[in-house]
Order: sequence, then C-alpha cells, then structure tokens
Amino acid sequence: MKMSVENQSIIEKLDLLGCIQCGRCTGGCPVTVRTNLNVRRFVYDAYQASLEDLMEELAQYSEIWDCTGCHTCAVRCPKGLKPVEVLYSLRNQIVESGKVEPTVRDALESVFLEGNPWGKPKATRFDWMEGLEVKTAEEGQEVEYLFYVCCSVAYDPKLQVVAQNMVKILEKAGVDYAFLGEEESCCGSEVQALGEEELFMEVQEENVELFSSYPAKKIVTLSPHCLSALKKYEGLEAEVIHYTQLLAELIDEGKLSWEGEFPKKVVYHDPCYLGKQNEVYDEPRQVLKSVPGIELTEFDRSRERSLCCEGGGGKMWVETESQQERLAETRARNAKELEAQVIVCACPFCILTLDDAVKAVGYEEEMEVMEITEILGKVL
Amino acid sequence: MSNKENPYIPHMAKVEDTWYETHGERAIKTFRVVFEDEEVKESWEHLPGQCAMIGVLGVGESMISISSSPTEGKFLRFSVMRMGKVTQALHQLEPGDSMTVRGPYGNNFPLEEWKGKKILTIGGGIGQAPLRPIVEYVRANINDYQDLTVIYGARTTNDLCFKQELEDLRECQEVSSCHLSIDIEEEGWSHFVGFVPTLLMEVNPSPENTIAITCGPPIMIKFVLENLKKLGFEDEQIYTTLENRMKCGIGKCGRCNAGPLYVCKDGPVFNYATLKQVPEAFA
Amino acid sequence: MSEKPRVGVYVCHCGINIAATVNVEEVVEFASRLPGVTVVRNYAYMCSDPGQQLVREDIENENLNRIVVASCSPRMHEITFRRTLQDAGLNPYYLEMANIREHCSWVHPDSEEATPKAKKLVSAAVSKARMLEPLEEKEVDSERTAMVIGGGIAGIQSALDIADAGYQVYLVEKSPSVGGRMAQLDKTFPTLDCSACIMTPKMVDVANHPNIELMTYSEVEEVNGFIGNFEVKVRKKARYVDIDKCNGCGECADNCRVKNRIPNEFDANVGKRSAIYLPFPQAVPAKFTVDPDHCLYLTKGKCGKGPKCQEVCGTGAIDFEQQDEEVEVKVGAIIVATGFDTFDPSNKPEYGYQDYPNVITGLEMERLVAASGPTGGELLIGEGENARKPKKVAFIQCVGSRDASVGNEYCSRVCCMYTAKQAHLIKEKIPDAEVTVYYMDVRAFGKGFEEFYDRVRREGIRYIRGNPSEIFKKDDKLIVKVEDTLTATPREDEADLVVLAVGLEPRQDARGVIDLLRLSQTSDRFFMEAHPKLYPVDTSTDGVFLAGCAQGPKDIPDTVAQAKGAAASAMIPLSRGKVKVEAQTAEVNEATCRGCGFCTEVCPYSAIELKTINWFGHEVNVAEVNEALCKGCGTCSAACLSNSIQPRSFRDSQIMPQIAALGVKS
Amino acid sequence: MSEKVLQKANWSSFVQALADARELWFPVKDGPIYKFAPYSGDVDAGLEEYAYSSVPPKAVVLPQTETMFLYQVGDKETSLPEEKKEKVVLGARPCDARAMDIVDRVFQWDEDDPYYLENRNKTAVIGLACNEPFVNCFCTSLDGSPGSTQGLDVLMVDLGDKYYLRSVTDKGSRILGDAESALEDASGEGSQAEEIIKEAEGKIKRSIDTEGIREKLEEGWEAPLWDEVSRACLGCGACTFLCPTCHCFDIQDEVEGFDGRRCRMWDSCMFGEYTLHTSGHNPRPSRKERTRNRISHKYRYYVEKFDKIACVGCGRCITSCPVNIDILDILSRVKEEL
Amino acid sequence: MVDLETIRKKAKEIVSREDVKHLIGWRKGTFGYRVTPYWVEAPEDAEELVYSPLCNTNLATSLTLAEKLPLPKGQEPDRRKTALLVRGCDSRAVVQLLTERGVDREQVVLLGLPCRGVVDLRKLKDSYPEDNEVADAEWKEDKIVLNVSGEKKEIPREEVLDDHCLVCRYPNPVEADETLGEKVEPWAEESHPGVEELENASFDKRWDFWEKEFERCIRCYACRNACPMCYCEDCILDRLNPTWIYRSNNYSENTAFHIARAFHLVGRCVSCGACERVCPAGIPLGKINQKLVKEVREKYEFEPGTDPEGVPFQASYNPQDQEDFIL
Repeated sequence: MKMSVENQSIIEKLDLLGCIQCGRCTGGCPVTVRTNLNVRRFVYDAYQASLEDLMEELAQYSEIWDCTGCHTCAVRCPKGLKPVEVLYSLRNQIVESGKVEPTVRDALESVFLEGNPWGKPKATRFDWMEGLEVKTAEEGQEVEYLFYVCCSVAYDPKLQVVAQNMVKILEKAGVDYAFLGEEESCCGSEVQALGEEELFMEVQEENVELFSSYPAKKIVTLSPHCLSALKKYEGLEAEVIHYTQLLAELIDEGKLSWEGEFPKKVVYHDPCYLGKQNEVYDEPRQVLKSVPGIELTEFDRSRERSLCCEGGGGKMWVETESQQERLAETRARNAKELEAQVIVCACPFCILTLDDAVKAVGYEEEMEVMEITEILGKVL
Repeated sequence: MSNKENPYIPHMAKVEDTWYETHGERAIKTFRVVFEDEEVKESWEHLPGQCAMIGVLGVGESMISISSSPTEGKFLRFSVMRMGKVTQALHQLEPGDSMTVRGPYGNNFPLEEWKGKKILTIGGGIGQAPLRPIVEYVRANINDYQDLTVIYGARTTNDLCFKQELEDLRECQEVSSCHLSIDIEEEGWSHFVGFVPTLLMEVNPSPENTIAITCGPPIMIKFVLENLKKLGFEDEQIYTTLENRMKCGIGKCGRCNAGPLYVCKDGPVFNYATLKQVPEAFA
Repeated sequence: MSEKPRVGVYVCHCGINIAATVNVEEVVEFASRLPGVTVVRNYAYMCSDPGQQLVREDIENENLNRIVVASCSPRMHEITFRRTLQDAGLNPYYLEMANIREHCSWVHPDSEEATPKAKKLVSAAVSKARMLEPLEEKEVDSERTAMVIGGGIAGIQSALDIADAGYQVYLVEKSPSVGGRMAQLDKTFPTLDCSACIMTPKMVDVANHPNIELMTYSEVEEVNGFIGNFEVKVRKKARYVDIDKCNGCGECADNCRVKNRIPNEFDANVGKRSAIYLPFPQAVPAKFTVDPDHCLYLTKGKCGKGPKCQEVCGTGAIDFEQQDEEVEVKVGAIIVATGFDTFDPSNKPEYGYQDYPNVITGLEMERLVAASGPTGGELLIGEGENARKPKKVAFIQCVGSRDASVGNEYCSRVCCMYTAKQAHLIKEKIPDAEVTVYYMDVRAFGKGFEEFYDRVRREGIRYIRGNPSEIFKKDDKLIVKVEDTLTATPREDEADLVVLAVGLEPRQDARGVIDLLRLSQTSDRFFMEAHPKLYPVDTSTDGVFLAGCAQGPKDIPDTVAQAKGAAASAMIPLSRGKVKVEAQTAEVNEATCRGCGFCTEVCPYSAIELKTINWFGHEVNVAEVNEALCKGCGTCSAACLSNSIQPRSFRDSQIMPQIAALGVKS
Repeated sequence: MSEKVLQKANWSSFVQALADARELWFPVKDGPIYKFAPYSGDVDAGLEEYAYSSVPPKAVVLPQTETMFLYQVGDKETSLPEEKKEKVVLGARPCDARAMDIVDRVFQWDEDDPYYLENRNKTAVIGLACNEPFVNCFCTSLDGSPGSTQGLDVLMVDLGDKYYLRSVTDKGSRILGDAESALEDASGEGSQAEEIIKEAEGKIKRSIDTEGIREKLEEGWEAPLWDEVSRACLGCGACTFLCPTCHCFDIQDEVEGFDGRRCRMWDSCMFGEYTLHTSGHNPRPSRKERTRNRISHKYRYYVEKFDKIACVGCGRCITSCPVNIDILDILSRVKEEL
Repeated sequence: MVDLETIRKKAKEIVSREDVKHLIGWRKGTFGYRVTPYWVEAPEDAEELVYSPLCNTNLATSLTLAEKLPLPKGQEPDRRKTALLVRGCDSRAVVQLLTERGVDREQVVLLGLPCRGVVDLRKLKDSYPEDNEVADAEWKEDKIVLNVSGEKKEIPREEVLDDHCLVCRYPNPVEADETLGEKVEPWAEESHPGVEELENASFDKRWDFWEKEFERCIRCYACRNACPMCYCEDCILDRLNPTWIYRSNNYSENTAFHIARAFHLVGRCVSCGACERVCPAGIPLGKINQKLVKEVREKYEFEPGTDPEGVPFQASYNPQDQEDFIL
C-alpha cells in the first residue's frame, strides 16, 4: 500500500481512523434533510481516498459546498473528531485547483487585495466612524479592550449600526477601549471555510503581527466568526472574547445600565459560531434580560440544540439548491409561533440570513430582525 | 615538574591482603599494601607514629596512621574504620585491587630518644593502630629498651583490633606484659572487664624511667592522663597522637591546626607537656 | 555488609519477548565486564523452575551475594526471585531487577536501540545491587474482622461469604437500606428473573447473620492503620427513629405533612415519598428514617402543632433528639463495594432530557416498569387525563458511554443488554408499540446475551444502526434526528417516549472514599485495582479490596463473582492472623533531621510522627517511622529538605550509582 | 630598576603590549563588583573608576578552583593539567601584593607547593598605588602603605594625566621593557609620586596598634569576648574568601562519567564542615571557635611561624561582612579586654 | 511608627523577666551606615538598641543560628526564652519556622515593630558614599532621612529602599506578643517587577543573564547562612556522600547550588531579601526566589509565613492543586 506523505498527514491530522461511524455527525447536521450532504460518508470515504490518492475526485461532489460550518458535527462527535474539517480540506482541493465559483473567487481575491470579502475598498473600512468620537488604538500603547470590527459590520449599511452603538455603549461604561485604525483587515474565518487554507495562514500571520503592535489585555470581536478565527490564531497572546461577554461583565459589575425601555417580545437565536463553537450561551441572554421592559422567549431548539441559519461556512458566497425550505425560514416560522416581535441575534451573518428569511416568508410587517446592540442603542 | 616531585600526586599501592579486625556498621578492616613502583617501594621510609594519605581515585583521600613498623618489611599496613565516603570506598578493596598512598607525613615517636627506657602503651579501640608500630618496633629492637607494657581495651570483643596479635603478645617472653580489657562483661572473656583508665590503675606501672604513650577516644585519653598523673608520671613522660581533619598533609591547607600546632607537621605525635599549652588540642 | 559484592547477573530471553529485540549475548558479554560481577548467565525463561535453579546453584557454588535479574517488571517477578534468593540462603533484598522487557524490548522496535538500552539498564541495576543491604521482613498480628463498605449486591455477597467463613463483618451502607442498585431493577437480563426476588433473601440473610453487624444509614469517616490493623471510624447518622422500637407499620409516613411530595431517590425520583420513609417495601432493615433535609420539624423547627408522625407512632419510636453516633471498629481487611451512579444526561443537552418529560433514563424506565415501582408497573406518558400508553418508543444507546466529549471513553457493558430487556418488557406490556433501538454496535458478549438479543429482535424490536444526534419537538411530537448509517439515510423519526440508555459512572463521592482509603483512580475515575489482570480485586493499599462497579462497570454475575473473589482475598490476613509488613521502609537520620514535620504531613500512610529526643542534653524533635505502617513509597524522602529520611533499598547512596550508570553525572 | 611614565593617552597600547607578551589579568567590572579576569581585548576602560577588586588578585595565583591532576576512573595513571602561562597582573593594590608575599611563605615552607609556586613564579604584579584610600583601609598599621612595593614587580602611581611606573624587581624591569614603546622615561615624576603616596597615607582613618596582640590572643583564649564578637556571625565565608591572605583549601575528587579530576578549591575556616570529623566530632564546633581561629591564625599562629602578621589591612573582611563583624573592633577589644 | 525610647523601655522590661535569656535587636555598627544584630543581656544594654531603615538583617535568622553544643552530662539546657524584635518580614520568618516546627512559640518572645522598609546599601553607594563616621537614618513618611556627620539628607524611598521592601505587603508584624507603635499602611501592590521583566525575556536572554550572575558567585554561602529559612543541621549542599553539588566553583555547579537552594525555599521564602543584601558578589538572588514566590502565590494562593496555624506549603496537598505544568 502506498501512502503519500501528505495524505498520511490528513489521515493523522483529522484522525480519520478514530471514526467509529456512529452517524452522530450526519444525524446532527442541520442541512442533511435539505441537501444530499452526508458528513459521515465523507469521513469514511476520505480515508480510502487518501490512501488511493483520490481526494481530488472526492472533492468533485458538490455537497461539500452545502456545509454551513456550524460545527455541530464536531461538537457531537463522541470521539472528538472534526468532520467539518474533512469538508474544508476537500474544498481546499478545489480551491487549489482553481475550479471555484466566480463568487467565491471574487470574495477570496477581495480578502487578498482589500482585506474584506465584500469587494469593498480598504480605505472605506472605517467610514462607519463618521460623526462619532471613536478612540483608535495607538501603536505600542496598551489598552484594556481592543475592538475588532467584522468586515460585514464595517461595510454593510444594515450592520454598521452595531459598531456605532458599540462605541456609544463603551463611552457610557467608561472603559479603556480602542478600535483598530485603518490597518484592520479580514479575520479569515470565511476564507478558511471556503478552503483557502493558505490565504488564511497569510491573514493569520498579518493579523498576529498587527495585534502585537497594538497590545491589549483582551481583544473583543463584534462577530462570532471573528471570535472563532482569532481564537485559532497561533501566537496571539491576548485573550479573545465576544462583545456580549464584555457587556455581560460590565452589566454585572454595575458599570452599565439602561435608561429607556424596550417593551417587546423577543426571541434570541443562538449563532452557531458563538454558541456551539465557543459555548457562549448565557451572556447574550444576560445582556438582553438587563433591558427594561423586554420579554425574552426561547425557541424550542435553542442553546446547544439551536438550529443553524445557514449563514456561515462561506455560504454567503455559495448558493445551495434544495426543494426544502431554508432553515432561516423555519426559524422565522418558529418565531411566529412564539408570537415574537423581534428575532434578536449577536452575529452579523445570522442577521443577514434571518432578515432575508423574514422577508421571504412575508413576516416583515410583524417581525423585525435585530442585533443585540441595535436594541441596546434604543435604550441607552 | 614531574609527578614524583609533586607531593600531591599519590603512588599506587597494591592490596596484598585484607582482613577485618572488627565487624558491624563501623567495621575496621586492615590492608597490607605494597607499592607498585619498585623505586617508590625501595625509597619509602617511615617511622612509627607517621601517617599516610590513602585513598581511591574518583573518591578521595583520608589521612590514616601507618600501623606497621618499618621493621616488619617492605609493606605498609593500614587499619581503617568504615566511616565516610573514602573509608567506605577503601573497604570495598580486596587483594589485587589498588589504592593510592602518599606520605609519609608527620613526625614520629622519638624511639631513638627512648632507648633504655620502659615503654608503656595505652590504647583504646582503633587508637591501637598508631601504637601498634611502637609495639612492633620495640619488639624488634627489644634489647634497646628496658621493658614493654601494652594496655589495650575496647567496648566489646568485637571492637578489639589486632586480637590475635595481642593474644600472641601475651605469650611472647620479650614483652613483660600485655593487658587487655573490654568495657562490658562477655561470655568467654578471661581478661579484665572495665574501662582502660581503670585497667591502667590495676596494672599500676611505675613511672620510673618510663614513657607512656596513649591513643584512643578523647574521653579515654582524658581519664588516662588523669590516672597517669596519679601514678606519678611527669608531663614530659607522656606522649599521645592527635587526629584532625586533613586535606593536604603538608601544612598548606590549613585545617588541621590545634592552636598554633599543625597536626600534619608538628604532630601527630605530641608530648603532653606541649599539648597542655594548647587548649584546642583537647577540644 | 562490608564484604565485597559478588554479583550474579541473569539475563532472561522471555522466550522471544526480550530476545527478539535485545541481543542477549551482547548484554551478557557486556555485563561480565561490569565491576563486581562474578557470574553472568542467560536463560530462555528465568522465572521457570530451571531458571531459578541456576540462580540457587550459583549462589551456593560461586558465593554470590547480590543478584541482578534482567527480565521483566519487578511487579511481575520480584517476589518470585526474592523467594529464590531466600531458598538459597541469601537475604531476599539482595535482589535487583533490570526491566529489559516493558522498559526496553517491548517499546523499542529494533535491536539497535534496544540492546544498548538493555546494557545501560543492566549496568544501572548492577551499580545499585552492589550497594544493597539486607533487610528483615517482619510480621504483625491481624484483626480477624473485616469491613465491607457498600450494601449493594457486591457488598452483601462479600459480607455473607466472610461471615459464613466465621469472621465478624461490619457492613456499612450509606442509605437507610441495603439493596443498592440491584434492588432498583425490575427484571434481570438475559434470564428475566425478578431482581427483587433473588435479591431480598440475601438482604434478609445479611440482616440476620450472627457474624454480620449491619450499619445502615452510616458512613465511614476516617480510616487509620494498615492491613490487619485498620481502625475505622463510622458515623451512624441519626434516623430520628429508634430502630429497636420501630415495627415498620408505616403509620408515620401515611400521616406525614409532606406526604408524596418528596421525590423518592429509590424510584430514580419518578415516584414520591414522605419525609419519614421506608425507601422501598422490601427494605432491610424495615425501619423508617426521617429525611432531615425535608422534614418540616427538622428544617423549620415546626410541624403543625407537633410532628404528626410522632403523634401516630404506636411504639413511640420517633425521637427527634437523636444525634449522630460515632463508633470505632478495628478490622483486618476492608472491601470497597460502593457501586456506581448512572450518567446524568443533562450533560448531553442535545437529547433534551431536561426539556422534555418524555425523555427518560434507563433507570427511570426500570422503576416505571417495575411492579414495585411508583406506577405499579404500568407504563404511561402524559399527565392526568392525557395519560396514555406510548405507541412509539425509542431507545438511544451509549448515552454517556464511549463518548470522549463527556469524558467517558469506556463502554458501560450493561446498556446494550438492559435496553434489549426493557425493549422486550415494553413489547410485552404494549404489544402494538413500535419499539426502535438506535445503536452504534450491539455488544452481547456474556453468557446467553447474544441469544437474548436475537430473541428481542424477533419480537419485532427495530434496531437502527445510527446514533441519534438530536431530539427536538415538532407539533407535540418528539423527533429523533438520526442517520441510518447502514443505508446512509438521514431520518427524523417520531417518538412518544425516548429512553436514554445511560451508562455507568463512578459514584459522585468516590473521591472521598479514595482519600479515606488512600486508593488510586484509573483515568476513567473508577477505583484502580493493583493490577488489571493479576490483582483485579486488590488495591494499592494492602488489605483494601474492590468489589463490583466501584472498580468498573459490570453486570450482576460479574459483580457477584468479583465480590466472592474480594471476600476470599480479604480472608487471607483474617485466617492467617498475621500480616507481613514492608521491609523496605523509610529510615530517619536523627543526626540531621531538623524535626520540621514535612514528612509527617505528606506521608500518605500516616506512618511518621515527631518525637522528642535528647541530643547531647538538648531536647530536639526528630521524625520517627512506624515501620508497620510505612510502605516505603518515598514521599517523605522527596519532601525532606535536609535529606534525612530515606527508604531502605532506595537510599541516595543506592540510587545515585544507579543513575550514574545510566550515564547521568553523579 | 627603571622609572617610566605612561601617558594616559597611551593606555591602550600599553595594555596591548603587556597582553602580547604575557597573559594579562586586569580588574574587570562584573555586575556591581570588580574582579581580576584575563584581558580579552575589549577592556579599554582604564583604571580610573576602579577602586579595589572585591575578589582579591590572589585568585590569579591561587585560583578558587584548581585542577591538581586528572585520571580515568578505574585506571592507575594520573596526568597533570596543562602547564601554566606567564602572567602579568595589572592594577593590583599594594596591599594585595603584600598579601601574596604572606601567602608565598605558606606555600614554600617545609615542602613546596608546586601548583602555587609555578603560578606565582610565572606571575608578575604591576601594582597601582592608592591615591584615595577606602573606608576600611588600615594598611599603615601593618607596615604597609598606599605605595608599598613589597610583593610588587612594578609600582604604578596615578599622577592625573599620566602614570608613573617604577620597576621593583628584575622581572618588573623586563615587563616594562616589553611595553617600552608605550612608555617614556621618567623625569622627576618619582618625587611627585612619593608625595601623592604620603598624602594618601594621611588620609587613612582606621588603625590598630598591633603591639602585644599576639600575647593577648594566647592568654585570652577563653575570654567571654569571643562569645560576644561571634554571636552575630552568620558562618559564611565572605570574610575569608575575600581576604587576600587567606589561603586554606579543600581537596575533592570530581568525576563526570569516567573522567576524574582531583582538584582543590578555596575553603573557609568559618565553615563548620571545615574541621568536622567524619565521626561527627568537631574540634571547632561553633562560630565562636571559628572566629577565634580566624583572628588567631592571622595575628598569632602565623606570627609565631613566620614572624609576621598575616593581615595586610585591606579592610575587605570588614566591608563585606553582612553583619558588620569588624576585625579592628575585635582587635581593639582584644587589646583592651584581655 | 514607633520611637526608640518606647522600644528601649519595653526591651528593658522584657530582658528583666526571669524567663527571658536575652533580647535580640540591632545596634549601631562600627562605620558608615552599618548596623549589627545585638544581644541585649541586661536592662542597661537596651540603651544601645537602634531601630532605623539601616537595620537590614533578618533577626529570625539568629534563632536558627544558635548552636546547640553538646551539654556536659547532667547539665540542664537553658530553657529561658529568646526575645526578638520583629518587623513584618522577621515575623513572617518566625511564623514560617513555627509551622515547620523549627521554633517553639513558647520559646520566643516577639516584640513587634512596624517597618517602612530598609535601605539597600548598594543603592546608597554612589550618591551617598559610606564613610568611617557612623551615620544614622530615619523614616520620614515616604522619605528616608540620612544623618551623616550632622548633615541631614532627605531621599525619596523609591531611590534607596531595598527592592523587596518596595513591594512589601507586610510592613507590620503578622505575629507578635506585643506590637509597639502605630501600624503602617502597606504601600505596595502585588507585584514582582524584577521577576516580570525577566519573565518577558526570551529563554536565551534569561539563560545569559543567570549565567553571567552565577559565574560571579564565590560560593561563600552568605545567602544561605543569612536566610532565616536555611536552617538544616546538615545542608545537603555540604553533603559529600553523595555529593550533590561539587565544590568546584564554576557556572554549572554554582547554578546547581542556587537552583537547589531556590527550590528548597519554594513556599518557604518570606521575601525578606536578606540573601540578596548579603551577597558580596551582588547576585540578584531575590529575582530567583521571587519568581517562585510568585508562582506559588498565583498557582496555589499560598504565602509563606502568614498563618501560624497553617500547614507548610510543601507538606500540603490538595487533589485540586494545579498540576498543568507537569505535562
């Protein structure tokens, strides 16, 4: 049996031989019912394919692009494997051979050139700051909290408010914070999900260097996707947290309280990248509960059992074909059953997909999709 | 500079024979050694009372009194109590093995001066080792001396050194007397039971024209000296040997002094009249 | 002791275990050149009788006074070869073993690495052997009594065996009744005999046996001493009921003000009880106990005008003044049979155990189907009017077993079979029910297990190979989300009732027992046996033995078998009346000991105490080792800053040359 | 005998010339202290800042650790270490050179110590007179002076912009010859130097009259004074290790693998272990006896043997003592109280 | 703080007691800024006591330094107590000794004194050189006042206090029979500036640093002997059989010596800084000990010498103890 060094390392790196084929990965996968994706089969086949140098063929299956990167398979695996990474490495095969969708190619190129996947010019990244007094980091000057703004938040007009409100909240709490200046660039989360591992490594290296020249006790991310990516960075010394963790702490310490009221029934949607991947479940709820007048309800499938919205894993740039209803739409219907007026979330990607879904199922009159900071902005 | 001129470079000596004088944790083992280098063997000269630095390469050296008399032949005898690192290593040596020897060091008993006198040795435990050469020397030159009396004791029969030799000595006619003792009663022991100073009083030697040489544990020496005085011995008639920690053996390393006296150079043999002036000598 | 060492070195081939990777000839040649070595031999199996004979003959003919055996781990054969030395008239502690198997031939694939290492190990062993000293083995008297901790089937069986052999046994049980887990079960697989029916006679025997002192509702507080001479403090918790007066009539419980409001632990909390209670009808002793955490009188100091139970008790047995009682007993051996807990499925939130009432555990199922259970054996879901028989029942296997994500990598061994049994029981009670078992692998390895598995499948139980990943609700139905891995089909199956086949875990309070008895845990947190194969009921503490699930998951027959084994082992010191104490004990150098007491604090056997001695007229503290307690573990030596306490056979003077021989600077 | 002048501008070429001819030892700043170290080429600092070396230059001739011979464990052969090089010590203080003279006698009496003597004979000392004495200097009480030439081969005096150098021995003349290119002939600087030395002598504040101390030490063996002066003593070896006349050593075998060496290293009579018998008996059991021995050795035993006090008044033991045990204080109490 | 007269008066009272052998304090030294430990035997001796920022020895050391020479047969040991002036660090050393049973509480009388830190003579050296004249010093709020030949100089304490005192959090005695004067407010935060600086350096840097420092060691053992916690009858560093550390003075053996000593002080070092102050070679020994002090505090929340009833750190074990550094 011939085993190339590279494939051998995939078998070892992803511990393919540790799989007992129990099926929990596929069973837990949110998209299996909607698409043909069967993660377990890929884990099974990947071993054989690596032995026989057939990885490239295996990568031809279009299902590999159906994965939303929610990591449920990894969380549920009784043997601690990460089936999702088998899909990522298959995507990597495709990306390396260059046979990708133009949308994906454009996104990756944009990260490379402009530091964001949205094809927006680098120079406009901090346009959201206009009209705001924002503290920006100075080289070598240590701050308590350094804020890392997601590309989506920085460029998407619906999401910019997240960063803007954040600034207002921080000023109110009076903490020692700073936002990165124009040097901020994409975290690479989606780059990695799209299989462009090399670009991710590059992004990582640049960012680690960037963070070393802007020292901080903690780095605070606005997006759970950035949180996951930064936590993976090798050589990053500062602790990385999500902004809800910081806010929960500030509220707990009495440094932050709200003036106004938000008398609406809201339901919180757990983002996979924040919940399943980083086990941040309580803090966002704590923050919401601190808002006067709010009525917080729960989806049946919440917390560890939360349903993915399909916004992650590079899905923003890949279209999946399916007869079945999109999961975000299911989510909207569930919210309707609960008579919630607002679906609230703490992830820019979830906001975008859920917002779309609410419109698609025609609830836009009766239901809003809001980021937590949007609500906070109203009660400041 | 060659090895031979360097006083710190030891000579190798082959162990010819070994035997145990006493047993137990602090066993005393006797070694009979002969220099491996013929030239050294021939040129080596020592007198009763002198010491040598003996040891094992890789472990270290200890100053040990030479317990043989030059009159016995071209070999050296050492009786070593197993105490520390070096003596432990020495105890591992068996016939055929080598030890290192350098010396001889220190002064000697003035046996020339003592000619015509009566010789009295009073030893206790391992303290008989430096006295043994006197006994052998006087025995070999018995005509030069008026008399030889040996008093020796130890705690138990197991702690007695040179047992057979001393028993034989009792039979030997050229020696007027040899008295042995143990501290505690034991079955089969036909000699004196009690401490050496007591035995000394029992033997009751006359101080007249007598030289008394004593060696043993400090406490024994203390009472032997008292008793000798009681018997009428003058300070000048009494000799003893001292031991102190030594490293160089040639008056450089500094540690063996008792007051102004270097045990390695001014001693180990001291007249009591001298020692009395040095309070540290009995520390 | 100061004689020159004459070392004999014996290199074992261990068949090909050693010889295949270690060049034995080369090692022999090398060893023959080592200082002090007189004889070197090699043999196919040193531990065989002819092998040992070689050693005996050489000791006699060659006057050997130190022996080095280069073979396997000393844990294997140190005792064997010590006896060989003893037979030949040599002190057994003149033996040193070089482990050239586990430490060498088994871990190095080729001779190029293994042979030089074997040489070093032999050289190290010779260096140490030269410095060995003779040690004396001593014996002390042993108490002819035993203690069994835990009143489940394991503890009961051990206690009965020892008591039947004529020795006094103290059986200590934490809860008010003996019976343990087995008493909670309905039927037992694969024979389907009624658990209570075979259990209760044994429980009664234990209560009535003249040699057994039953101490229920009691806990071990403190254990001192050593094999043959354990001093055990037991706290008998206050029951607030005089068990001599209580006749078990139950009037008290019927009249309790919080009647049927307290979850009954015995019923896996699916049933309810009063604050004064008998855990189950067959409880032994059949005496009531007041639950101090729920009794109104005890918690609030007030219960109506006065405790009603006291009022109605015909024998005046209820005594709220009762206090905990501490008793001290001396025993020669201790058997630990503390059993198991079941896995708490809240740790796997995807199964919704906390969210959905119709997701239950196997143990809850057991109580629900049991005739003595809270429902009288009727299986119903829903409350009140909506109560109905489940039509679709799903079983999920391996919940909390074989699962690294919850830290339990082991197989719990009983879930496959109890699931099969429960599936069968449901089919029996509700013949039209659709019963599905979701599994990863079915492990039916015991006597009659595979046959039973075959039988239930033929009864129409559906086995789907695939481990469900999620349970959620869709229109009031539970949905089991799973992939049928045999057909690679993702499924969303409906179910009325989901039974989680929870695995077995060590008791939550196992750590306390471990500390009390100075035991060890394996990585799965169960109690560690002295050797997995050769000493499966022994522990690292001499005189303490293991029985039942405390040591690892097992079914009833295995538990009973182990309990009998533990009883037999525990009876060795009891029947001999004597125990050997360790010869390789620690020794204090009083001249350098500064009496700081670090050693007394760290000694895991409480074998060291400080004493005051007269040091040339001064009173000074020094450490003193109780040689009967000391196991020679060396912990004291590691803690001693002034190097004044060292275990015999492992003194610095002995191990430094050993280390030096390995090529490390001495 | 030659008298020379060294312009400070020529310092580097002087140093280089010395270093070219011999192994040059030079006071080097190491952390907060000065000690003598072989010149490595990068020492271009002059002696301006240097006051005195904490570790005296005796370390050059009696190294703290010295290999006596080498062997292979198990073998019978021994081999000597490499032959020593010709050395020149630049910048020793006159008291340190006088101390070498004291130590010389120990290593020469009765039997020669080959290691020390080889080193000593191959070492030349260029002394630097002390223009500014230090706090605890008392050399003048012991026949010394800031410009003493005893034990020196060359005396050097700092005259501000230049040094005055005078050879005291033939070896000294040869050394000055080696560095000739950097030197100029002296013209009257000698008297200027004398004046500086005289002035320096006047600046020494501490003193002791040594008259009668030897006798008092003998008589006052059991005096309570010894208890009092030794009570604060920590039993460390700072006073003896830093003393330029202390010369006691230990001999140890050190083995790594099969490579064995017998070496000697400084030892201190202030350590309990120094006189400890293997039996556990210690003839000098406490710090009292050890302190008494230290003082007695210098001011009595050595005097009895060599008719000279084994102390040069450098004051190091006073300055370095962590608990301010002051030899002058002890000596004056010996004089007064015994 | 406390004035000298009160101390002397109290000292007189104590040494007058029948059950007290002597009181150990400080008195003026023989030159410059030196102060030396002083044994007050009789009430009149107390007049010589001083108490100032120059009192830089840890008096607890004198408890363990007292030699126990063999007593002649029949002679009873002197059972009278030793009285001691103790500041924060001295008392911590005593407390640590108590927990290690190195000292019997019944055998000591502790007279507590609040302290504002002692002067590091090395820091004084350049700006305020030492002279023969005996100089005086006193505390004055945040400053140290030097009195040299009648001339007073005020210096901010940051400039001259010992590094250990600058971060001292126990300026008041933690254990005493009586404490004189008013308590001093602790001024320091939990920090180990010297240690942190080194921690941030690369491995090679740290190695080079210590190599240079230990190379200079002359093995006089002043650090060990000045340490109140180094009181083994027979120090293993002196042992010959087996020889743990060779007598040879070289970087490797010196390092072994200092590391062994540091490890023997884990959970025992009371941060008094005596070792560093007495080192004639100026090795910053505090850094190595403080690193371990810091680790012990951060990992196990243990501070030596603060709880007279406590179990010594090295003798305590808790299954929850951190052990992540092992593997």
